[in-house]
Amino acid sequence: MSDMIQQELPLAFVRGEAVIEKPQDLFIPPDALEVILESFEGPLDLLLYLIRKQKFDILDLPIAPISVQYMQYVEVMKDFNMELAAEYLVMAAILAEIKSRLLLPKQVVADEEIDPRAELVRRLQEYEVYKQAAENIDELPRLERDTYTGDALMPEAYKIKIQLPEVDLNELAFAMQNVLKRSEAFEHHHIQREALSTRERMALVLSQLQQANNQQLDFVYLFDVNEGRAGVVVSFLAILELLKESLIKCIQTNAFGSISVKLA
Amino acid sequence: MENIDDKQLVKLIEAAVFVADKPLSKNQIKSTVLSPYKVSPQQFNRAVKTLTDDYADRGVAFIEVASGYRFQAIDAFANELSLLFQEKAPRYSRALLETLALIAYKQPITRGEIEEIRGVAVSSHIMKTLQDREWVNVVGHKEVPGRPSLYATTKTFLDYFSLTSLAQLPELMSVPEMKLADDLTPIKESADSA
Amino acid sequence: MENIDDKQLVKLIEAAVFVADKPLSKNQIKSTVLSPYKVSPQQFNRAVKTLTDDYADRGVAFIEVASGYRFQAIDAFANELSLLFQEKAPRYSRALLETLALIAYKQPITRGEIEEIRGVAVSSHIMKTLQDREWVNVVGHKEVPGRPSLYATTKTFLDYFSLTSLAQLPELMSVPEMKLADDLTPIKESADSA
Repeated sequence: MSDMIQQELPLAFVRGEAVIEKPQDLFIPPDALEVILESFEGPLDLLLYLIRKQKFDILDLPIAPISVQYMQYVEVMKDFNMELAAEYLVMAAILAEIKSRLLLPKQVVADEEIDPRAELVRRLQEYEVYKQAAENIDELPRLERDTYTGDALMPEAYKIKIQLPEVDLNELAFAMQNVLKRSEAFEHHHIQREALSTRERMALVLSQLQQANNQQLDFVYLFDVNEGRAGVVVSFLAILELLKESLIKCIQTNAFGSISVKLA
Repeated sequence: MENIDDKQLVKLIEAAVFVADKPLSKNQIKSTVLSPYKVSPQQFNRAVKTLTDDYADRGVAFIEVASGYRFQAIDAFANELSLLFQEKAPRYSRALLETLALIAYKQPITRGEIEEIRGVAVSSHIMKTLQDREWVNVVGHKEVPGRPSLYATTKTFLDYFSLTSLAQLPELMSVPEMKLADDLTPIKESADSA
Repeated sequence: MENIDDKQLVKLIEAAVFVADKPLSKNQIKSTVLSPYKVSPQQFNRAVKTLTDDYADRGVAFIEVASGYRFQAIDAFANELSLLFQEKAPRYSRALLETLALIAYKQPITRGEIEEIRGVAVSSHIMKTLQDREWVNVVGHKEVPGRPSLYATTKTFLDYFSLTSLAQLPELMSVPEMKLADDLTPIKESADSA
């Protein structure tokens, strides 16, 4: 059917002349042709197609017939208003040049003469290698098409672990230093000399009392004789300080009886 | 619809449940991967039984949850597996470090006192972070209006910094009128004698 | 560091690789789930071998790809499994595959060199797709005018095609040595003989 239409309509215009005859070995309806032409990956691909189609060997590269066919395809592409990449025209020029050089009488000093087709043959060969490689890659089993991965759920008991930031002791000291330097700037914030040892013991006493669930503790319990006199003194000072700040209460029910301590 | 033998059926269900990103119900399995095959309910149940048994003593189990079948790593490795997806928390802010330093060096201390010294408000988030990390806890309440909490550092804090007592905190460079370092001596002694 | 017996080790690696959504390298496994344990390289390899064998005839396989170990459904069920997914597997154009092939086999390579071999311009869209898929990345710049980017394939590319290394890519076809018929004149004849 389409063959009949093709008989009547010019298939393409080559150099302004209508080509009614189909290019040799090209029995493709025009709309299909468009699709086919679009599927070529450039001039090398088209050339390879033409060579293979005619069962030529790349090494034989019969320039004359191949150039004719190539030009016919290119003209058809133009005819279909396909955006013709410049590469196709460059290739047309290359083919024309090779053809004309082949027509020149062969020089006798043929030693160093390079076959005008050599470069094109090399490019065709190289392109064919990677065209084939691409097809091979396409056939490799691949994810999403041939193989699928998946995963299993985390165990019921799984908890996400967050790696907490590391802090260096020097960073801490540095931070304190900074605070102190800055607070000096606030003159109205006069910082008093602090007896750190007492402060630490104050915290300890408070936490001991807290651990006792706010029950009262025996006064003696807050001292550790193993710490020696200095330790006892520090503890005593801490308790006095806490009393002064009304943080704890000391209770003595009878004179000279045992003293118990509890949180205020 | 073709027949599928038991062995192939087990493999197909296994593969399907594995690649699915959600549990697969019996119906979902039947209407998708098994749609080309004729599978009786008995055959299906046999396959599920086989799979469950095959994975009974492995690192993952083939289990049925409410919405279908799924693979799940066994509980025994919950701790190890949590090492796989550790998230790194961002570094601590200067505000947090200064707050911690003040609590360490001047405990027990109220939030108000910290704010007074730093000259800016201390966010609740910071106090929560420090307490979550168990570096700081509330050791009492100051008997002033509002009874603000008094904060102190913990044993965990000392352990983290490999300190045996607060006396081992680095000495601060002497700041005029503030010879904190001097005051550390009595504790040194008590620590040594302990 | 505790010891872990072979059986437990197999289960732990199995569970870890099963729950991970990406391949897990030996080092990743060692530095995470195995960090609490003392595992010799021999013991590790034994466990991997056991796992590979255990899954040799199942619906999922334990395999090694470029970036590590993973489980994957066996190829045999590709058609059935595709029924699980609404989306069809992406198809890639010849232009993209040829560009990818050139980068894979001739890396590092510039876009200009790819264009030279293919005889056509390579669209930016293709380069973008390859990079978005993380199959290809820029590994440097060629020291020629314009310092064009040099492209190479990634581990993700190998993983996608279930390869462990570039050496596993299919061999390139061999090119017959160029020996052009020295008779240049019979243009007509060669055409006729076809």
